[in-house]
Amino acid sequence: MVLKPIDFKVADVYADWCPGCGDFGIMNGVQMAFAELGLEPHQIVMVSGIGCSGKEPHNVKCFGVHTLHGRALPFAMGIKAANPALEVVAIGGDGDGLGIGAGHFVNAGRRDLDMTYIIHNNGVYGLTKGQASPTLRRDEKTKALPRPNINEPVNPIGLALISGFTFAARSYAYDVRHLKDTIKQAVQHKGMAFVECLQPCPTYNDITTKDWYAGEDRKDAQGKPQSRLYKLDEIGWDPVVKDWNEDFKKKMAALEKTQEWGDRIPIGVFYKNELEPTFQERYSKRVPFYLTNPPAKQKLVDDNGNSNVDLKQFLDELKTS
Amino acid sequence: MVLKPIDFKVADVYADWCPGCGDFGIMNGVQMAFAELGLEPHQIVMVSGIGCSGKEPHNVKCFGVHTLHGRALPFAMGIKAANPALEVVAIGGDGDGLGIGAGHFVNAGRRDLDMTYIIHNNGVYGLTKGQASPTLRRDEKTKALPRPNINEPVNPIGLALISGFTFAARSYAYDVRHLKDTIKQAVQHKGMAFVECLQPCPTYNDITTKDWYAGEDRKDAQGKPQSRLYKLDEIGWDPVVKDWNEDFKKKMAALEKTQEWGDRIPIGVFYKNELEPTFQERYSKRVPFYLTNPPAKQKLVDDNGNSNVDLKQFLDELKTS
Amino acid sequence: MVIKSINWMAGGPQGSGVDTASNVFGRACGYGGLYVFGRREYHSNIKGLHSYFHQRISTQPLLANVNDVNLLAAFDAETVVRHMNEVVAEGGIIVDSAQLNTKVLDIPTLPPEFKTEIGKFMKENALGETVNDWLEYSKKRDVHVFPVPYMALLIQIGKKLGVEQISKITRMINVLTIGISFSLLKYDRALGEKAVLDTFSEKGKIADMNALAFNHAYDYATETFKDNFKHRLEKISITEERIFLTGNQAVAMGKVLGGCRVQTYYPITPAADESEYLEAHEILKTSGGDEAILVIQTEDEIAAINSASGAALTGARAATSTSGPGFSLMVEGLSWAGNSEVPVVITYYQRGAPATGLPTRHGQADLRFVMHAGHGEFPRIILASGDIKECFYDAAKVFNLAEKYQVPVIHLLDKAMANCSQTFPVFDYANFKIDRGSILTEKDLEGKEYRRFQFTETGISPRVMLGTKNGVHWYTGDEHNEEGHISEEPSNRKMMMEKRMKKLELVEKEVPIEDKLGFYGDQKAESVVLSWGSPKGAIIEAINLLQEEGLRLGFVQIRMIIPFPTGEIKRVLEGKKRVIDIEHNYNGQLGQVVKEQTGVTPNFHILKYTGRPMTTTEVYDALKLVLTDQAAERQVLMFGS
Amino acid sequence: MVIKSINWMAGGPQGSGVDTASNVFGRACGYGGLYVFGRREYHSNIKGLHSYFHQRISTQPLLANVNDVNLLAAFDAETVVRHMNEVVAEGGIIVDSAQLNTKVLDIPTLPPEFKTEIGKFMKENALGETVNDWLEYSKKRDVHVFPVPYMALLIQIGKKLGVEQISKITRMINVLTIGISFSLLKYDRALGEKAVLDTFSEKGKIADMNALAFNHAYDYATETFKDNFKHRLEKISITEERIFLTGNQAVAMGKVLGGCRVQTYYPITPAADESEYLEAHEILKTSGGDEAILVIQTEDEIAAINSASGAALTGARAATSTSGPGFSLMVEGLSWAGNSEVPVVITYYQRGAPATGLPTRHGQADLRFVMHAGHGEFPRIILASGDIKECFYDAAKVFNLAEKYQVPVIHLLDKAMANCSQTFPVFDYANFKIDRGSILTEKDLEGKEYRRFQFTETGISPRVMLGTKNGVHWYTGDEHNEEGHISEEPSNRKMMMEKRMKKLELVEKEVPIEDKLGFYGDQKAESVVLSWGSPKGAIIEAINLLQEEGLRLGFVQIRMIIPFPTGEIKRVLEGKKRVIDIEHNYNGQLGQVVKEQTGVTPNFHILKYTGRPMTTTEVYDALKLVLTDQAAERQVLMFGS
Ligand SMILES: Cc1ncc(C[n+]2csc(CCOP(=O)(O)OP(=O)(O)O)c2C)c(N)n1
Ligand SMILES: Cc1ncc(C[n+]2csc(CCOP(=O)(O)OP(=O)(O)O)c2C)c(N)n1
Ligand code: SF4
Ligand code: SF4
Ligand SMILES: [Mg+2]
Ligand SMILES: [Mg+2]
Repeated sequence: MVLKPIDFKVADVYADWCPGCGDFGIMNGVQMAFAELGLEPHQIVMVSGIGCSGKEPHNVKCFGVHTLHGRALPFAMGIKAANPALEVVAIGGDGDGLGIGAGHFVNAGRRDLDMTYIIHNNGVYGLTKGQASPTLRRDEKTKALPRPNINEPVNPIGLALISGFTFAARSYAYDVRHLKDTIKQAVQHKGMAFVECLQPCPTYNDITTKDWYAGEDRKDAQGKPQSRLYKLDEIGWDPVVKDWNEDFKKKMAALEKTQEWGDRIPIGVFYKNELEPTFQERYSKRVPFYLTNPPAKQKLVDDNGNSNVDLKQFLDELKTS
Repeated sequence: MVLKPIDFKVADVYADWCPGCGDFGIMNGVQMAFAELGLEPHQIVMVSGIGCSGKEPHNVKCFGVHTLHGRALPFAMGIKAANPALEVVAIGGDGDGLGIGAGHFVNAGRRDLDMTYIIHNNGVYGLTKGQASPTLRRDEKTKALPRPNINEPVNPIGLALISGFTFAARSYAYDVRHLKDTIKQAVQHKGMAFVECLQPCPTYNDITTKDWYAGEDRKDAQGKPQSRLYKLDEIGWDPVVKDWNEDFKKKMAALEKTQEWGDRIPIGVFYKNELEPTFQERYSKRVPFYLTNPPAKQKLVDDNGNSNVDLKQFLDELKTS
Repeated sequence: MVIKSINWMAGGPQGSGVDTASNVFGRACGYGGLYVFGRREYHSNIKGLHSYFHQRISTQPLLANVNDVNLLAAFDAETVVRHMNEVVAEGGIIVDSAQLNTKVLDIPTLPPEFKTEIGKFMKENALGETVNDWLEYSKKRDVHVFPVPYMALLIQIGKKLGVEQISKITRMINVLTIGISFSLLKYDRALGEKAVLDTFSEKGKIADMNALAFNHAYDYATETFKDNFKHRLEKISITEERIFLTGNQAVAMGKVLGGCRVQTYYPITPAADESEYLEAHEILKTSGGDEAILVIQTEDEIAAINSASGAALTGARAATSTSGPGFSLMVEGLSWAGNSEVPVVITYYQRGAPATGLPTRHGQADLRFVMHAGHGEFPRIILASGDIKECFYDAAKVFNLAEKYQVPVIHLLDKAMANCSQTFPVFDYANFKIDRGSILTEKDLEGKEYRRFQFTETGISPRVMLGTKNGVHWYTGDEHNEEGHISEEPSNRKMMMEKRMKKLELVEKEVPIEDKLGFYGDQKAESVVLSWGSPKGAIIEAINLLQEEGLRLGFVQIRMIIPFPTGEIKRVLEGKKRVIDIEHNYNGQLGQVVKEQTGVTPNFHILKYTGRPMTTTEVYDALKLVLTDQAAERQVLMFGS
Repeated sequence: MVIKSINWMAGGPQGSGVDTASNVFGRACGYGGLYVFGRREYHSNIKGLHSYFHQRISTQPLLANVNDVNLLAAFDAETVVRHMNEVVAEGGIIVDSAQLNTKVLDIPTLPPEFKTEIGKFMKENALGETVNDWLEYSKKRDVHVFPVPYMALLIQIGKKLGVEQISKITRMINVLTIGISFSLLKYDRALGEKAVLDTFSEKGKIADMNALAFNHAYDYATETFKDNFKHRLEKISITEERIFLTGNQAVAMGKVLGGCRVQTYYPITPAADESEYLEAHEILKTSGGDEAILVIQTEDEIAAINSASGAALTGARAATSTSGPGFSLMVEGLSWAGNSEVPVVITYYQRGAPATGLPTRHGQADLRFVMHAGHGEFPRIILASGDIKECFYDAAKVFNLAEKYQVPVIHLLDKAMANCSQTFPVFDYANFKIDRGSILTEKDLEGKEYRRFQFTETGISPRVMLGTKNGVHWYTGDEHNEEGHISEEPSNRKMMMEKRMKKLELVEKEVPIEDKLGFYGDQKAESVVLSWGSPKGAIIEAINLLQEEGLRLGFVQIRMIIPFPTGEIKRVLEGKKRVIDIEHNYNGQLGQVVKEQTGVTPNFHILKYTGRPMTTTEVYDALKLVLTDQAAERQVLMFGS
């Protein structure tokens, strides 16, 4: 049975984002990606944090785990580690993932579980009414701020690269096609994949708006807006690390690309390395049956309803007589 | 009165690190640096997390705030922000700062308070008996580990650079002179300074030992050990960003330097940028008297013991009659 | 004394201006010398889901909200569906005539569980499927329906203004309904206009646009609705100065007054408004030199509490402000503050819980949690305010308590208080004393050896601020000796535990009784109500109503939770026939505490945990059942959508 | 029945092999058919600060520790200073003769507050300043002193071994003192040697070196100390199989038995040993296929609890293990698990608190905290084990409770239990049943519509694991409807709250009484002791001793804290003349809970909060004072350095 994006919609849940919110685009991108990947709803777990973005799983028909603010990754890690057969996609806001959740972000990179993390970068804390998120640039004053933002922004892709994510990409909420393709690649990537999704928040972010990304403020002679976004594909960017020798170089190049902002903003896959063994691979070396009989699937019990464990291995060490 | 390192010693506190622990070296380096900087004990606040390293403030005569595991930076931030005249030096373990405290680390960079943070990188959780810390390399199995480390290591200086620290350096616990100089530079630096201090833990880390750093395993023809450490100074490294144009380049170069490990390990200042306005400077733009009359020094009270605040500015907005 | 009031409600999608409308409405009433009590309800959502604001208006001071609605301004169809039955006989509903044919079950924002509910209601009452069918049902209950063609009116207004952009005019639906409302209520048009202009005063031309819309709608209604809607709002003339404010604002002002100079926070509903309000007013007017409150948005609540503690050590009065999820993350930091005797203040706004819970709704289910939060035993002071005025004074007082006794202080509030808005005579604060406790300066210390945690009679050791010359000392989260160095010695441990804990005895002794509890109603009555926090107003109003009917009742409001005023409460409760516990939680938490502390077991519980605050109406009804021996031991209140 | 025992203690700097020595000593005794109860004390330090291990040995099963020391093996001067007075008359002290001239106040590791204490002691007793002077004082109390030239002996041993490196031989001080000890106690040398060899069996040559050192010292002592040290350790012959283990190990084994397959943790004392032990034994032997426990060291405790919850949703039985500071960080996650009905297990080892507190010391001050931790109200089960055997079985049972009732379960332990070591007959576990509660599979779900939080009679909704075909569903930390989608509807909220909370009534009904409380001693006595957790053993032993003197006493050990077995406890306590609360905390927390729940107020408290566990000796003394009407209402115990 080949599923369509519509099969991933949830009938009786009203998607309560503001009109024009980029989250609609992201939701569509996710649903399309799942369909095109040939996945069925029960094979996928979407894990989210708290924020406008955090509500997304309720609008996608697959297992949804809407967790706590900043904690999507720890939950996702537990799910994936306990049942590596599941396709786990964690998502969340920029405040969620890079403010309160930054510690998990950094440490998730080191672990390299084979899953995907999508951050909705809208520059604000949407659901709490527009405070500065960690991606907002210094001195910028979005609508709801009483004072201009006093902090420097974090560089999400840069942070992912330094933290050991083996896939780092950026896409845009309103380029649903590109977003869908990017998410597909992230899910298919073997290893911990990060997607930064630029997401206009028409309600609170009056700086990096849809119009701004589209370049409505800079029209060419014909009056055509000059989009600020361009695709890495189009400049022949090759993000794939084919052997370890080129790894650092490619990482640095990707990092340099993240410096572009303002008039030209690249989207696409910045970096990809599948040479690195995943957590699953690392752990399987110790426990060879991990993938075939992961924790979630173990029997625990014998035919009489008793625990199937033989404690002899423990007891022998402890015996004094 | 010019103070000596000994004036920063604490008489009746026994420094309870293991014999040969690198923490002794770091303590000495800190005390020497304070003395040479011409500081007096009451001008300094040392803030630490929890770990072997976290005990350090008890052995240094200045204000000591030994906080919670992973929380040295938030405490330090509150202290420095409330009284910017204080010299605030935060210190802690690698588990403390890069495991449980990683989220604060990343976000401290963005804030760029003018203070110093020293991480004791010993590759292990010392005080809890030798588990892998976030800097331990993958597949390494130090003494106390039941299984080899399953995670990739974090790159402390790399993380500092990406997070916006404006000074990043590395030194070594047993090169007290170098360490002292490095700490001095960090304290003098205008902005958020990071020092990674390589610290052998003779009790639990049997991989990156003192002997290993000293190159006892690789002697030259004369039988002289070839130290793995070399000084950036000696190769004419110029970490200082003199104008914004060269900032990214210098950052990348520093990052590239962090890739060196194994046979040649650089120590010294990797990167330094004082062009970036500090939190203090940023905030002073809004509150011009911040540095002269910071929160810690405000009077609160009038001569009659009443609150000195006139609420008129609030009330006027709220009045209906 | 029954407080007569006119009750107006505006409802519509979040983001459609319900709040602004209500603010305008409330201010206009305030300008007319009237008292206002506003209750605000909204989803955890930015735009689209249902929100509403209930404004109760009276010539008398108001302490709480009621169930009744006299005039409902429905911005959309959902508002009709949700609130129609709250409108009393002879009340009115202003409705968009374009919505009359909307099928109720087609409203996209209704969740399935609510549809099931209304489906049942429709069936039981043989209601048709459109909004109009519903309104017909209302009309049978003698409710006036005022259909208004919102869009047509707005287009007229747009034409007058020369504005064509639809989005710009539709934003004015809110002001339009106020125009209609004030016309129906025959309220002074000029006051309405002034409220509109003042509310939008910082938005330039928008103010004028809205004023025009208001007037246009006022005229339209005056011309159109000639039927005799009997409710009236009349201005009166007063001389005293009054303010109209929310709980959040009261707390913010109280903090500034109390000397708070560092506020850390991580955004969370319903606490964040306080911090943003403070940041917007950061530079303070003082009788002395330049002062300002430094507001820091931290990366999480762990950083918030610990930065605040850090700041407190330097001598700045420091606070952080949060609600349940955030406080959960602060627990370890609280434990450190308790152990290190840090005078840090935590302003805690309870909301619907557990977990993310009902983030924008009300609750009082965190009492036991704050009492015991943190591993180990350490002293803390907990003050629970019961209304906006207490919010203000308590927010200032907590800093004195924190510094005097060198303990973390939790100021316990809730969503109902934070978000309600009320008129008050201007708060009197001229004589608010600042008591910083025992502090040693550079001079005091000269030639002395200072020990931060010196054992003393009272358990209080003189403080020295970080940075003070001659006063170098240490803090640690480990158990420590008098110097502040780690100590694992058993006898030192025992003395340190006792030093810290006995400070609470001093607090107990020194804090005046009126700060510990409030007593209302009839002290001698054989029944007494026990409560804390925001139910206060509704209880007092209900007691007064019952009193009129000859049903006598006392009410003890517990304001200081730790140290618990055990003796006083025992005295008040013992020997009573009925002890009635009223709270917004499931377990009757205060009742449990009272039982544990005093041995007195409340024999009636009136509880509510729907996320909506109790109204006077509900409390009155429930208490009446108790007093007339018709009540179950446990009544669970349900009013409010 | 007085349990006769020989009490041996080894003391020295942390890192000098005190633990290993004690393990060897205990094993050797175990090999001789003797029972062992070991108490371990150490600083939060890796090397250098004082640590000691008290091994109580008997032919009878032992439940607790005692004050007395019959033979003290002092590795260093500090051990003499700290423990000399614990050695009973006719007991002995093995001391390094090189330390005899050490000046006590020069010992660098003594903190100033302890020096003040001993200064006072020296003055009062006119003691000289050297270790020798101190020992002279002991001798006056009839204590034998056995000075041994540690270094000289070690050098002889080194020579025999051909090892010159000083550091390699000094490491054997510990084994040396065991040789001396066993010789003095006339214990079977072969068993000692076997224990040495077994303990070092994985270290190759080192085992032999140590065996030689042991024998050398044994011989030395046999030749040197001819004075008649009267204490004897004699092996007996037994047939049953016994194990010698710590609380940490018992918990780990129990978990595996109970089906735990994911354990997350962040290192913390005294919990981490359990996780490391599990990781070292990760591949399990089962009667079925391949199974293993996945142990994950997370970046912090927040990740630990939330990863464990995530794992639990997939169907893996999952747990996390921590102590106070870590649990403080888990509070928000706990609240989520409660709200989402996640069967996650938290193993909580209490230690000295607040904050970092006394990280390696004992405490029971987190009872109220775990009961109320988390904002809002949600069901949780709390089980508190009282000894190592209960640790084992409870660690398995908690997973059944968690899955059956779909609630987070807290298994409450403490440092005293975690770190004590004891001999037991091998645990019987063959019939341990696994009860996974109500789970639906792909097949069950075919063609059906699944709702994760379906309202049911009991409040329990059948579970479906993430990944199950036909069973897609949602979780959220917000309040939710039956599907698991966010819902802010008041009536849904009410039903969901009640659905969740009423599960506790079911637990209360279904859990057998013996899992809720233990009753010991004389049920009919007019006095009853109330306690929980690790004091159990000391209380039972003390009661037995008092019984022998004709002082009758009952003891109720509360094992299930939530849901609280109110009815049962009330029945046991009501009408008693004396209700004596015994706990390791300041406030008498269990006493408070009992008062709140049952209305019965304990009238005596025996409390200890020095970070050291109660001994039978202490409890006996304190209870005797109570029973003979000589006790204050509150006795605070102080034994132990
Ligand atoms: C522990 C905790 N702190 C604070 C909050 C309040 N909160 C809810 S959403 C949110 C921020 C949302 O911002 P972001 O993560 O950027 O998501 P967005 O709404 O922009 O999609 C916050 C702080 C919370 N739910 N939990
Ligand atoms: C919240 C919390 N979790 C865990 C601990 C236990 N703990 C004490 S020290 C430590 C780690 C120390 O490692 P590191 O930070 O690297 O410092 P080091 O001892 O190596 O200097 C841990 C996990 C704690 N004190 N608090
Ligand atoms: S506030 Fe912003 S992010 Fe949130 S739903 Fe509205 S537009 Fe989207
Ligand atoms: S364990 Fe390691 S880090 Fe800690 S004191 Fe010993 S040597 Fe130093
Ligand atoms: Mg955001
Ligand atoms: Mg470390």
